Amino acid sequence: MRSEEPLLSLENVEVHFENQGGFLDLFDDAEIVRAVDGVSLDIYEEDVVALVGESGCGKTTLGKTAIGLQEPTGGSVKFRGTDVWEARRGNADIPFSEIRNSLQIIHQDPGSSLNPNRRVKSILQVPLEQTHPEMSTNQMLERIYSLLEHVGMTPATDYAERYPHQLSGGEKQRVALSRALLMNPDMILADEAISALDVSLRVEMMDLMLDLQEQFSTSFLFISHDLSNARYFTEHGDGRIGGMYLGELVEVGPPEQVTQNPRHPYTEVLRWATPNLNLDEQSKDMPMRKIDIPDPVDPPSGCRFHTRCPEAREACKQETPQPQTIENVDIDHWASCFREYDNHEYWQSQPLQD
Amino acid sequence: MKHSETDSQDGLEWTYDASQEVGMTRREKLREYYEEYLYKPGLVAWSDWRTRIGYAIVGLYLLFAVIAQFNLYRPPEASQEMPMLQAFQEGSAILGSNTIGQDILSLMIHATPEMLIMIVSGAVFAIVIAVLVGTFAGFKGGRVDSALMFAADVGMSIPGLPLVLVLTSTLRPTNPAIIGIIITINYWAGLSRAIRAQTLSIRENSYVEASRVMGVSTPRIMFKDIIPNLMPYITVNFVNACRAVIFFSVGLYYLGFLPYTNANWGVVLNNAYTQGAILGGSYVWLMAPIVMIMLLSLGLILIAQGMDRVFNPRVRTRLAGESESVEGDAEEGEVDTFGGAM
Amino acid sequence: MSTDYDDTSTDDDVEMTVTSLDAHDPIMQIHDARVTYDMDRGESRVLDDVHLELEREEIIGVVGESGSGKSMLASAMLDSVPDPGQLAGQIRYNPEDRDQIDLLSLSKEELRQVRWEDISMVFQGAMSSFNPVLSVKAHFKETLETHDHNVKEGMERARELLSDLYLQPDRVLNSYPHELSGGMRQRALLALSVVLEPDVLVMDEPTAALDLLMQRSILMLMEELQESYDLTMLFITHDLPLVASLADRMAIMYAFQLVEIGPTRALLDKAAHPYTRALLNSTPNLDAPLDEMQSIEGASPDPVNVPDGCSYHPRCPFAEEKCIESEPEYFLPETDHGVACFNWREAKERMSLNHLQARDDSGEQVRDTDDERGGEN
Amino acid sequence: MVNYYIKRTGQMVVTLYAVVTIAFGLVRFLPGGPATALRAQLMQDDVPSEVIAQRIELYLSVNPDAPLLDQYISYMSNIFLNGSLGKSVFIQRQTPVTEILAEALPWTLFIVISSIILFHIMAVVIGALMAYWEGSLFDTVNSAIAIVFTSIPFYVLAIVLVWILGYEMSLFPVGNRYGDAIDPGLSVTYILDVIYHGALPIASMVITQYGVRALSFRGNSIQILGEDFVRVARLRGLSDSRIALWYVGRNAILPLYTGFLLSLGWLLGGTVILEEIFNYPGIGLKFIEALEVRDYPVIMGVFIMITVALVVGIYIADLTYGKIDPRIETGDQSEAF
Repeated sequence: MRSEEPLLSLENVEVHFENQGGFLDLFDDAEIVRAVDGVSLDIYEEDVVALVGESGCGKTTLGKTAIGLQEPTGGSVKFRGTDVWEARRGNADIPFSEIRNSLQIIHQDPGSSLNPNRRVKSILQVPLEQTHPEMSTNQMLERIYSLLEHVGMTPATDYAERYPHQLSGGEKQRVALSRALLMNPDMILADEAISALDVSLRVEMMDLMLDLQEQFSTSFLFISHDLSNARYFTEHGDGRIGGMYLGELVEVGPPEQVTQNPRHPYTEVLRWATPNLNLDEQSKDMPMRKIDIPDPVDPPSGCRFHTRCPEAREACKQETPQPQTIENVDIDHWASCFREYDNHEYWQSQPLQD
Repeated sequence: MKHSETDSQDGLEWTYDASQEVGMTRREKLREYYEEYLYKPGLVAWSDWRTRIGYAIVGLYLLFAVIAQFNLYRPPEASQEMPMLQAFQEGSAILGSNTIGQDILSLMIHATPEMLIMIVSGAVFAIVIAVLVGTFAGFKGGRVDSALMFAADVGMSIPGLPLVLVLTSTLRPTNPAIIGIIITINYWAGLSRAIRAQTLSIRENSYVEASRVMGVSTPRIMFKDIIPNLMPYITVNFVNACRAVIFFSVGLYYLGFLPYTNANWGVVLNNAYTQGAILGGSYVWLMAPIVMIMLLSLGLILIAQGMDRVFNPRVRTRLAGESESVEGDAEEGEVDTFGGAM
Repeated sequence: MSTDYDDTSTDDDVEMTVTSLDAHDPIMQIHDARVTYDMDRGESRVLDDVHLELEREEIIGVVGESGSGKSMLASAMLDSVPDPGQLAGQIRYNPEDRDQIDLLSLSKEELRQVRWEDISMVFQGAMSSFNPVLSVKAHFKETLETHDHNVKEGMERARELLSDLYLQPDRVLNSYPHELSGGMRQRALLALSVVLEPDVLVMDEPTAALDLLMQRSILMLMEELQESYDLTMLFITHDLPLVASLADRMAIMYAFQLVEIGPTRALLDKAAHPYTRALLNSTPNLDAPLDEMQSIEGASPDPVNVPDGCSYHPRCPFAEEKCIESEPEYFLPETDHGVACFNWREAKERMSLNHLQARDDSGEQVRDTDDERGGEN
Repeated sequence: MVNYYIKRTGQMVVTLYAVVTIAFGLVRFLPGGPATALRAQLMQDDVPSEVIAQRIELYLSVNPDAPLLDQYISYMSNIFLNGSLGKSVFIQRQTPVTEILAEALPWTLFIVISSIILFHIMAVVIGALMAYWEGSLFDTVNSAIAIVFTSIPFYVLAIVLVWILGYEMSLFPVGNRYGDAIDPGLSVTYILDVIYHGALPIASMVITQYGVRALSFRGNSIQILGEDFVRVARLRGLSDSRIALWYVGRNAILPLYTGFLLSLGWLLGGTVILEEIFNYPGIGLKFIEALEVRDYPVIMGVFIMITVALVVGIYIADLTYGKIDPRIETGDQSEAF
């Protein structure tokens, strides 16, 4: 458990999208998509947190809320104790631009992460112009070349002159990473940043990110649907993995704990979904009653996983489980499941059948 | 590792050892700008036969304009020749003359400068408004978008020609630049809708979000991240707007709803049609303005067809002999040259 | 080109030796399949003399990086190489109740009948595989009609298939493609590809655009589908671990050639090609020790400019003169396990496999001895 | 979905309202515009000054001496509630503008709608063939022809047609809706004569307009031929005709569809010149006649009428687009900052 003040603190964050009315949209029913619901999470200096879940679970929305790209409809996002959205409105001690610069992003798709009409050099000048407007072009180029070498793109002077279409997918992501790092951020949101790369290139990219994390002393919020990548990344970065389901965090803990000893049935599902080269370890039966994720417009009552959970009982429909610290483990690990409570009516109620 | 780094107060200090490579003089910068913005686009434009012909045609009109402007060819005057001369008979009036003895060739040449001013001012007006409205609406979204698009819908619903006729017949404009602007008074509306749609799809690219996260200002994002990627579309529509101005203005002069001017292709067309070119058999008198209109329009279409290549970095790097694209030869996105044409 | 390093390989009957010998009854035989494109820069060979035999009712996984030619292999199996590619070699199909069919000698109409009815295919992009203006039902109907199947019975089967794939048949059939989620669409496409009850199903990255949970769910359903419809499946992917749980045999593709082929377990535990071993070690695995993960240095070659000799030699730690001079034939670590590498023994001795260590050490992650298990036959 | 129809109808009404308001603005505020010009005209005719305002109101539905708001209300209510567009001042003295337009409109619509249908058919057929034989001589020649035709303004072609086919060769009439000797009625000779008289105006529209659309249909088709779903359809063994019709054609025609109804308004505007050249008595000719003598009620009437046609055209296009393209946009309302 860390003692210092968190870098970024999400408290009970809620993001509900609404098909909001336009200029003439008087007749629309507001349909509310509950993308994120009641998530609390602290991210510390030089921390690594991975959010894992299937598509549509709200992990990207949560990530964007964390870096101030998406305004939460409830709860708060605090950067070093200052509410990000209050700062944005100018009601805080820290100027918003400082927070803005401190929180950066790397996107999933290498194809669209760089402006096709600008050369690498001009793409990388943007963050320097934002943070160091006084710097001369030559100084900027010096930094750019030096960072390009550092991310393995040598000769840097050659790469700097290229357009994005002259780079491979892995190289594009390195430029995107460099762009984020040149802002000298405190945290980078890596939104499926390696998912579009070939499997064999992913480790390389993760190693690079971790290597630069130490040098730039930044934190990572790593979003992935792949538990083994999340494990690799967080284990090396001494961080945590959070399992996310339908807008809620269902389990958070250290990587070895979450992957080897998952407590929430959904984390178990994620583990099942992760391919394993050890064929004997790979279980054949699906630990899930339904394949498709429910519509976030109308999420299930009680525990949201009860419609698919193999362990679900009547009680799961009625009541929402609260985060429960795992017993007999001396590290910070919790799960929101009634099976963690010793004397819950869950144990007496009827198993759900379809 | 060639570089070294030390922590300074802002956490980073980078030096790149091969600093002589980094240094750039003003002269080198100018040279780079020349290469980037003049030499390479020119190379690309010239590499395509369509644009080459297109530029040659438009260049011819510019030449006419220069000739007229500096009076290198006599201006049209009544009775400068025998009336109703047939073409190719007198050396002094190759294209013959009209009923009042004006040299037809002179009429054609001296109509060019005003025409070009009209075309450029009208097209620039239409495109600037359309791009500003379209990109801003598309980028901002929400209520701003709805309001601007409602305005565009209303603008689109007003029929162009009748509106222009009402305006010109009451305002009686004489300045060619103003005539051009009146002609494209609601041209922006339909175009801004199309540009908004393009902007929406460009906005989806994550580099736009990355710029926002870096705190880049909205105008900068629009001018650096969005508009450059719209350029192929914008140039094509600029050319289409030019053509619209030609069509409309000649039509208006032909109908006589613009203040009479001595030398205009539309006026000549009307005179030829009504004053007996058809009956008198002076086909050149009638055909000359028609050819002038068609040729300019054709030249502009040809330029438009090759224009999207100029803004395509793939084509640019390939022709400039830089390294090939890495990810195979993905097809070069062709812009629909005729989208929004009339 | 056998050498003194090799004692088990044979030159002449390569294709026979790399299939499982106990029940040799191939449903498809691909011999010397080669696809070439004429380009400005020279001839581009995007599939290079590939030998592959599909046993009846097996699932075979073909693994390769992007740009390794694996999609070309899929297209070649239906003789549908995109223009202007030239396909040469032999692609033969052995139906159970009819004579052998040579795909490359069929007329247009005969080919039309074989496709989808006997050999079917699933593409990567399910969204783009459906016509956006037609309902899902219309896709099923037109497919049945055009192949002269009884539409009523066919639609019954479609419904069954869809519900086997955990979908609500009526809802899906009455939807337009864009109204379905990615996972649903991919399953609907899967149902569409087997609605005519084909024998062989070729799948090109069928799950690549989906999240892992959906990928695994679909794989599980495919396995069930394979059993109930006696399908032979060829599954192409860049994700080796993904297909490992599904495939009976696996083939590794590098630079437009198959460099290693064998039963899944043998290929995972006794991988013989340095590339296969590097690939296995570059993949994060839930149970493998983390420190050993290593990416493969270098990049795969351009189709116009494939290196001489063994195409992997520029990236291979064991490369020697002969790897540059000559192209390795298949050597046989085991009767049903073939590898195109001169130095496969050395590779097995000197490159340890991470995922095996985890199994052996169960927790202790430090181990630097070589992996002996892989070296034995 | 019902909501969408209601919403879209509301939008149309608001747009109409806005456009008519702009028309009012033109009448009332244009320097030297309708109200001013009419007053000057009447003063010249020695109409007593106290009657002038009444007269103006009679013709324009606007009393120039009343407060602006009252003028606006009376103008709008006359149009929307009474369906009145005022009365003609000169070209047909005192006749309600609606009557003049009702008489002329069918003839204009005949020209316009026949042209639209014809050039779209031509565009689709020629465009499809060009795409099918992409790169062939047929494709190249037709592309070139299409580009050349596109660079001719329709009225220029009209002049050439009148000149060559009308005057020089006397193959086609150069004026009127039908021959003097023919009695209007539902007889074959009458219909044929109407077509005969309309042939040149229609031809000049069709020839100059099909090219753009043929090239764009060609482009769409070629793009769709490269889509995965076409490849899959081939593998599924669908017949070439089914693929051409339901896969390529159906998708390639979508972008053309909105243009189909939008061109209605554009062509209605274009008839202003066309009918002048052919001396064809439709609303365009009325517009020119009125413009020449500054008969503002008629001018504004035609203006509003064409506008309404355009608004309704866009409205129908939007509503029916969902029928032919199931992916109809539900509207992207995400707010950026």
